[in-house]
Amino acid sequence: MISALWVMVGISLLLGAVLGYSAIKFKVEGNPLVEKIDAVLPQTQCGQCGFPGCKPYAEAIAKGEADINLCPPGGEEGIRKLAELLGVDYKPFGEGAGPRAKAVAFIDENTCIGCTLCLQACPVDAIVGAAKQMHTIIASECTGCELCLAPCPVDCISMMGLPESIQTWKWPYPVYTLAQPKNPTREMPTS
Amino acid sequence: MRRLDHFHGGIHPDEHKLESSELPSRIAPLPPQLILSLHQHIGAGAKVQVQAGDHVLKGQLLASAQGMVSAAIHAPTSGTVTAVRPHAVPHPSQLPGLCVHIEPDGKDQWIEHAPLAYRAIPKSELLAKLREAGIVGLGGATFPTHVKYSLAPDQRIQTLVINGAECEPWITTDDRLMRERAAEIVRGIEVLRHLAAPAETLIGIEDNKPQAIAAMRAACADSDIEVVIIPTLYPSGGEKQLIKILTGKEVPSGGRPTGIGVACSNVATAFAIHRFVDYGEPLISRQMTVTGNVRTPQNIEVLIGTPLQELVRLAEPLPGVTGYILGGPMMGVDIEDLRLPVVKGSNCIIVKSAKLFPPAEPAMPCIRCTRCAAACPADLQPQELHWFSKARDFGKAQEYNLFDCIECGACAYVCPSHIPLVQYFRFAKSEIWQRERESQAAEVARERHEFRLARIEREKQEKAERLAQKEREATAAREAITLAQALAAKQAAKQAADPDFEPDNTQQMRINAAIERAKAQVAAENPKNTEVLTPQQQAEIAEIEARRAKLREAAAHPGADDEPPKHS
Amino acid sequence: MWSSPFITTPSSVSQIMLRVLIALIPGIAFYVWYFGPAILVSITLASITALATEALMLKLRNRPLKPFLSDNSALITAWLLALSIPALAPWWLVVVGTAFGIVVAKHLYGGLGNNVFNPAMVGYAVLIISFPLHMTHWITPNLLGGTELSFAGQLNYIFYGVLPGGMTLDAVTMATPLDTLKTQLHLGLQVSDIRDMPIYGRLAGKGSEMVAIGFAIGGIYLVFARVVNWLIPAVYLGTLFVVAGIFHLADPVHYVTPLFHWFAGAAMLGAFFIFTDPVGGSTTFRGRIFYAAGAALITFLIRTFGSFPDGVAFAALLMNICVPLIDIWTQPKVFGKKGGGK
Amino acid sequence: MTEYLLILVSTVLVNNIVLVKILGICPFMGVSKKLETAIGMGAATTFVLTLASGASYLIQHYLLGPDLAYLTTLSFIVVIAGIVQFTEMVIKKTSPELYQILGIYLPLITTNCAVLGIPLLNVQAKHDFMQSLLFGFGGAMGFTLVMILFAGIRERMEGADVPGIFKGSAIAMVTAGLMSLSFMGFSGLVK
Repeated sequence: MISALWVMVGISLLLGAVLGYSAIKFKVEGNPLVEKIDAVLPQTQCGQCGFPGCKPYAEAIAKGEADINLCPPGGEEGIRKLAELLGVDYKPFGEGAGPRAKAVAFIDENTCIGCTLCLQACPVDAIVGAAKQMHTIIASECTGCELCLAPCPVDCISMMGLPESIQTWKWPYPVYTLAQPKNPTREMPTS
Repeated sequence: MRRLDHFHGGIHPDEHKLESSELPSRIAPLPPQLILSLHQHIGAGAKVQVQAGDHVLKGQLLASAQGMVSAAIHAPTSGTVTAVRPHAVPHPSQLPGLCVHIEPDGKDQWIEHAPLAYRAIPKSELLAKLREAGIVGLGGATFPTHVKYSLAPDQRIQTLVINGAECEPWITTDDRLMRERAAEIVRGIEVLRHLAAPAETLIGIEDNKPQAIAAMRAACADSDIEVVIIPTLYPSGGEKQLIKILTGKEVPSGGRPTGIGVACSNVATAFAIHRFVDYGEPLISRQMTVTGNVRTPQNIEVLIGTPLQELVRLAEPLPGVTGYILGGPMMGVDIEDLRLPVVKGSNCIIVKSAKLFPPAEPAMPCIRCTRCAAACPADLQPQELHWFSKARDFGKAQEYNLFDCIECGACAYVCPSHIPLVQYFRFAKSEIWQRERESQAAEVARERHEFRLARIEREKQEKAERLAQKEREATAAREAITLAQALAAKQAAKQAADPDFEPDNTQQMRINAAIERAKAQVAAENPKNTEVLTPQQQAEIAEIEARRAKLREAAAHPGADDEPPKHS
Repeated sequence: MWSSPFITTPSSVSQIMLRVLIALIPGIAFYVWYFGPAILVSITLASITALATEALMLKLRNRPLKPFLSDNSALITAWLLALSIPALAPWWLVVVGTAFGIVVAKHLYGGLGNNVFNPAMVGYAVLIISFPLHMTHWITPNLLGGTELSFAGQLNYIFYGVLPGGMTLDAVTMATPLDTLKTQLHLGLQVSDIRDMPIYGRLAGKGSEMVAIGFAIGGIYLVFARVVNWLIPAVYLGTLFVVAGIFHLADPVHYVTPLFHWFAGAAMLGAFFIFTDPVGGSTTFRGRIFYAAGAALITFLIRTFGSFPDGVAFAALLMNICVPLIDIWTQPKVFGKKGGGK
Repeated sequence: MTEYLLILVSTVLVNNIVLVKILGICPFMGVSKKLETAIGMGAATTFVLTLASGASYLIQHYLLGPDLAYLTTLSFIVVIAGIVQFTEMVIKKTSPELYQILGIYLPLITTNCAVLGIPLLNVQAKHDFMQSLLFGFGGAMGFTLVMILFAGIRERMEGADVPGIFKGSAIAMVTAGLMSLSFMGFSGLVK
């Protein structure tokens, strides 16, 4: 009985010493994963995920505090990329949380009173203007986060879809008549 | 006899060249309208230099090159610019692009032009002239010629390859051009030889064009240009493939031929250069094959900007037309609208019929038979690329060298499952490009967001500092006031002592000064967030400001314009 | 939106598969000639089962029936399976094997072109592991002059499991030449003694060697018609020859000649019809060399040292497992990335 | 020498720990979605298993002996847990992505039945030190081999038109079954 105790204590002590030493030797500083996650996120800084910006969301994901399906602007592709990066299963968007078509904000120049509230809301400084002057949105910098819509006291900001142009046109996915189900409702893809 | 190399794969589709190659080419009559796309070549679009209502002469500059990879566009005939507005252009999407619309006046009056003594001017100047003359590669890719021949100081061209292979079925423009204009082509080649100074010049022609070979041989008889006969095999006319056949060198993936000491131009390009240096004519016309389901398939010299319907009408379409292909059957674009204009890169229009071009059979799943891999001239594995593109696994597709695909169509041609492989690859490529754009935008957004956070932080600090400053000032002021009061008490004592003393209105002056300061501040109020704008954006903003100023004015003088201002 | 190219070759999947079926006919003809028409019954049974399960699965998966039923791929599975199992196997064995192959190995993976494993070989492996006894009912070739089972008798046995009065199963069936070889070697006999037994012919087993020649004829047609790639049969047979040859030269008492390996069992069928199945096979040049050489090695190992009489089916399945990795690691260099060109 | 070779062939192919002995299914199913992960997992398990086989032999032979045989399982678990902890620290330091991707499966090597199973089998088979090491190493190589092969298949199946209800784990289980079926072909190679 005593020898059994000694054996177990001995093993524990030895392992404890080894682990203790390696804990010091292989100490890891910071979490390099956050940068990688942040690089996948679309940087709209819209806060639709419930975090104040893309970086905080990335930090939350890295810590395992947030799900990967909370970013509508990233689209399903974004979830897929996150799933791949983190080695977890793809997860569809929750009810009504899907992505919307890409759009940019547009300020109705007639209605704008120049209150600067939208300037303060814009996370990427894509609105130009000054107090008492009408504001303009730099369309090429606008991420379509819609954060400027709510603060506007006169509702002069609207979202405008981007028209397709020769530069942004994409070849469509080929129609693959035979391999597709005849009646797609019967077989719903699960992922 | 030169030892020829070969590339991997290749196919032998039915040639269908005899239909159009036997008639002499003719010149198309002046069309009632010309539509010139501003985006005719690879690289940045041209910058329009005319307005609606302008009268232009034949050869007059319509749009100038902007940026490095770009070329100018000229009026193909004299007439009036009726509009500068979007019109459907020959692009797979057939979406509208900005076009200059010209109504010919029928006089076909040339602008002043003169031959160019190109040997007398520096090469850089000659290149600039080619750029101004809008000379681009006419083989299909429309790469601006001046860019191709702008060599780095350490670059030496060993071989100049002139492409007369014309491997796509149905097309015979180069064949016809070589038969009819061999001497002129050689004159153009001489200009290219002057630019590239190659050790050898080779003209590669497929062996299914014996008359063209004979004509070119005769024209090159007293020069050291060599006409090389290559076996007929699609896609021998691909730039990289032809270079491999003739020189045995492989253009590195993602690189240009000049990197391995080879320059390559099409015979039609050489002809266009000849027209420019010997007559001073910019690139305003080209040869096109009209063939397929028409009574007289033939080659036509046509002005750039001619609507395609004019061409098809000249060849008299037969009944049973099911559509049109702009370009060859292997790499062309399926179009329905014949109002599309001819661009510099157009080489052929094929009228389809159900017999000549039966509709695509439904695609079966890929059985990995690798007939596509055996046919691929780029040594790719199309079955893998298809597998990944189909599953939208674009990262994998890129890993398997999707971007080395030249979209020649050989894989889809041989596929027993009739899978539209090329479309899968184009789909995957455009998705990847879009992702690239999005990630670039995200990068910019991240930077701007971080800049904003830094700015807010800085402003907060500044505000804190200002507060501290004010606090200090206030303390100082309080002290000053105490001092002043003491002083005033003293003065009062003095005044009491001396009745002639006049008190200064320091208080009043201070108030005035403060008002002045505030006014200055208001006047100097500038728009925020303008630190990182490009000049273009600033110009846009200025435009909007101008519009607003106008609006304000209109608002200030109601009644001047009853209509409320409209916004797009 | 219709993308270029706008012209294609007239070949089709169905036509390719049809040629494979045609190429199997010489082998089947020899089979019927030497072993009687029972094999035609199993082929028919297997074909009906294959088409029926294929149709059922397509229906369940909500896919169009006509193009997939007419692509002939299910028939190839059926024929290969029927040819791999004894002709006198009870009817339900054929049905179970074919159905398992089509349902599990083919349609659960997404049907034509998506399967990882060769469906016919999966069917075979399931049968030989689950019903080893029934998989030994190989008909004795009529060359041996023993009692011959009439066609009616064969049918009766296949469907009802009864033999004509006075006949025992042992009288009309026998172990395969490969199986006999293994058993006799185990009993301590020498190769030369075993080869003198009446069931062996000039190359391998009497009758069965002719069937193998029939498959080889069909296979050579496939190679010349460019339906299958020449590399896989060549490397497979070559490796098998070399490996068997080395062992035979080193110890002719215990190891048979390489020609015996070629013409015994399913080696020829495998070389031209099973390993050349494009869906589960490697697609790169170097990959095909590894694939075929690996298959030959496994065939030889299992035949010589393993506990199953033939190794072709397991070699096919094991190499199917390796194919994705082989393909990943043998991707050819693309144009312009070959390091300076040739 | 032949004996050692036979042990290797036997453990890698004939008595493959995953496909024939059906041990270690949890990481086999869990981390075989991507080839790189599978290789990482295989390497980590190989490391742990070889060390554990050696260490457990030493413990069994020199520390426990026949008197304390009842401590075998207990002490093995402790040793394995220690080695896994150590491996985890090393991987976290050297490859954060692999650490993230392996996720829960890395500490779970502790409870990987293969890792405990092989030392116990070693004891059962009365292997000497060299044999134990080889048995552990061979078993781990067999594990790694089928992990990698399986990952290759699963990567390819990503693009397959698998029926909806069979997507994901279901078809992976079917594949594992068919792989096991194929590996039965090796039976009898080594007696």
